Amino acid sequence: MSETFTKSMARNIFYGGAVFFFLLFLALTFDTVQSVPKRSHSEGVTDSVIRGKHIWETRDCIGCHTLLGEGAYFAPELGNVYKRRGGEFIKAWIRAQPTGAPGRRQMPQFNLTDQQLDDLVNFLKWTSEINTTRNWPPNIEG
Amino acid sequence: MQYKSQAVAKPYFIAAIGLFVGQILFGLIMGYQYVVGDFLFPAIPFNVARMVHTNLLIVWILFGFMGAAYYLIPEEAETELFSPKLAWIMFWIFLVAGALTIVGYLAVPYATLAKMTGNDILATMGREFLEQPLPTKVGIVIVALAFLFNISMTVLKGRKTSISLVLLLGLWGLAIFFLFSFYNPSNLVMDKYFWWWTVHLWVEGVWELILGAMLAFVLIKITGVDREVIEKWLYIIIAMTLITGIIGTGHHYFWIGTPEYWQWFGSVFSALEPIPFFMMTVFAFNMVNRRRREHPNKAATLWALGTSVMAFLGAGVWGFLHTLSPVNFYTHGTQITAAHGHLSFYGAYAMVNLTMISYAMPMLRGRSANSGSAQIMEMWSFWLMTVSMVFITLFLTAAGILQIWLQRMGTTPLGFMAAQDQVMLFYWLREITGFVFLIGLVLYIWSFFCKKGTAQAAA
Amino acid sequence: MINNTSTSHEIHATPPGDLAIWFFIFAELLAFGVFFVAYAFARAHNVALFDESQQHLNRTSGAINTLVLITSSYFMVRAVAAIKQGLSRECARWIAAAIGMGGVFLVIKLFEFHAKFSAGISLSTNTFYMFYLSLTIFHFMHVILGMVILAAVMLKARGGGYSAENHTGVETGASYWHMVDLLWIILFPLVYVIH
Amino acid sequence: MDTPHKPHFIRPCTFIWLALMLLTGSTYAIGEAGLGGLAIMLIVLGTAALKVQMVANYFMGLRRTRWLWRGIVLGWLLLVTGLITIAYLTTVK
Repeated sequence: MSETFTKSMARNIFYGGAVFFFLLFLALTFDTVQSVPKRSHSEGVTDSVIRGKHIWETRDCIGCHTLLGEGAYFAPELGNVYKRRGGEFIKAWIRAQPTGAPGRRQMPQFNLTDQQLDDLVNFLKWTSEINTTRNWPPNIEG
Repeated sequence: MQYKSQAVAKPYFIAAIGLFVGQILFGLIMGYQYVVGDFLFPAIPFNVARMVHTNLLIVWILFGFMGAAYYLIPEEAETELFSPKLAWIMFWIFLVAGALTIVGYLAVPYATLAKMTGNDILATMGREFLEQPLPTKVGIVIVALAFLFNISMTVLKGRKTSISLVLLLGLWGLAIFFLFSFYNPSNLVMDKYFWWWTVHLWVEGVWELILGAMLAFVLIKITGVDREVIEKWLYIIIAMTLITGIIGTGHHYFWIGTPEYWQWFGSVFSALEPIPFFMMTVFAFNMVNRRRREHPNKAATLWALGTSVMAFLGAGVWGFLHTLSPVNFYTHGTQITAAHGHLSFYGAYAMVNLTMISYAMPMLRGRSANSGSAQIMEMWSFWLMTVSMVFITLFLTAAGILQIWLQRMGTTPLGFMAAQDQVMLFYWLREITGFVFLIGLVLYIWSFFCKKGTAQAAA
Repeated sequence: MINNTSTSHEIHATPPGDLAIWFFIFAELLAFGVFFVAYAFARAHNVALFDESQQHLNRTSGAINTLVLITSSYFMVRAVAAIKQGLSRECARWIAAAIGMGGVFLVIKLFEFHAKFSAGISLSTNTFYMFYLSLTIFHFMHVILGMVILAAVMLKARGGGYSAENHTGVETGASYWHMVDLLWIILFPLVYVIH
Repeated sequence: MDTPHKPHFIRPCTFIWLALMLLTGSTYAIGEAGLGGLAIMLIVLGTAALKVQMVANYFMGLRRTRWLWRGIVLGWLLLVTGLITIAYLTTVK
């Protein structure tokens, strides 16, 4: 028997393997979607939190900060900032930007209203309560 | 060049290189902001520069993919492109839309841009890499569909080779998974979960099919190895890619509030993700060693081999470094991620586009290869860019390790900014290396204008 | 060595079937292998939980399923032997028997899953059940995939698509099916018995 | 290419099948008896390894191929069972 290694079999394995593992991925996704509400306390996603997420997005915060470790690595992690600093500090900090300290990294002034600041803080508070595995990040510094 | 309509690839390649230059310039701005924080503030805040840097990367790589498809598909299908005119129209739409988006980022505050472009109707903006305003996102879908229609029709009326089927599959996947960028649930965990369906299933899924098809095409052309052999290895490699890469998405689901089993699924499958990249390296070198012809375009051969090696290093090795969840617990969201991102994007997707351009551009300009001196210049640019990118990666890795040590280990961790101050040296080194990269890129562009002299006649 | 499942005693350069399937088989062995080892180390971190939870598994159905898969594998050996003598019909019948045993496996496994799910057990119950369900569902899907492959081979065999000279397809399907069996042979003692 | 094929009352692969069935039975019996501990664990794992080799060499037909292929499966088996054993040993004081 000579060596057999055919293109059609290689192709079948590609298609079969891709479909197979995508189905497995869908099955796992199904389970994940079922369990996310509990792990993330989705009952806490109030209108204010939703508005806060919108503020977070439209100011492109992710362009400097990380949130649960995803984003840019130029500025501190904010997934746990509520636990690290508290709501009042966050609001005061955002109002005080930019610091203007020469040579230091600067955060823009976004001119947020009190309502918007409260919404953003509520979003960050809810985010800090998401049940992440092993309570990531490793410590309060993020 | 065998078919007249392949010529539409040329503007796509030129645009790709032009945007690549823009990407690098903004990268240098950001690199400088890492060391001198208030550089260009408030004119170009870091988040804007980063948006421009990453979006230009995506757009130029898409231009490269489209150009590659317009060049490759007619030759594989052995027929003229279905509609060169449509390809030209889409070129201008995509270029203008891309340019307007970048101008929008730079000219108005992001929140204003969001308001202007209807983000309140369907909020999709402000998520990493998917920052584009709604009209741009819709435009990408339209351009992608018109493009897919064009090349699919070409394949349908011509010869259907495995390479063009794989390429088509990759490009269709690209368009389909982009649709998840329109889905933005209000629950952040769900948002992040499906955000990866675009991002991960692109770069560690369907883009690898495109990469494999492009590399296989160039290898067939420059080595003259039997198509059957190359195509069956292509299938095996991309099969491994999807077998490991689809569930490998789990390595992004470690710490974002998703169930704990992803620790295991993500770690196990993504640990196997280097295998297809390793196979690709072995495959590329094997084919070149078994070559049946001496193609005059030595530079393209160098790029093809370089892609296979650097993709393995950047995506395979640097990915594996931090993909196991006990390691990722510490490295997640640090400069380690940035290091991996740079080497893998350059090694896999930037380089495969440059490979394709290196092979196809001389053909599009009526010769089978550039003159010896132009090729030597191009090879210099290869080494300058590649070596400097390796060093950028090494410096960022060092910065990341130090950052983790200071900020995440030990009993008295430093705050984020205090830790950043401690790793400043590596950011300086990275920025200097970035300029070397820019020199390599300038040299690369210069090689196109090098005197024709002894250019090889068209094949 | 008495050998009547093959027509010759020569040493082959490549394993039976299309070499392409062997890339797939080795990738699967690797993935399962890592999972098995991960199970063992996860258990080492939490012996009490694993040993306690293991008590609630249905060892009898696991053992019966082992016998079922081994027998199914054996039928595939007979199918390959048949086609090597050019007996297409007989080959197709053996494959049908192998698929049938695969079906028996699935039914028994479904009863087992049903019992667990109706007891409220899920992937997130604890680490042991995470592994138990992940490994067995992952394997379960492989059984289905194997049956699909065997069904395709059977249809072609029934239509006379293979012969004594050309039967790579049968060997390819058989090789994959044996792998599914082989994995269960480790999975059963590891998850159901060893404590 | 057909060599004349001698009729046997029972085929070798049938012996292998019977052996596999019996070994499964023994593993099941150990499980039902509730036996545990290092020695039992080694016996059960060894039985599984033996069965894997039987399947690989006789059912899959690797015994008639180059050592490379048998080596890959055997190497995989030794690695996996070896690591499982090491993991088990870390729990035995």
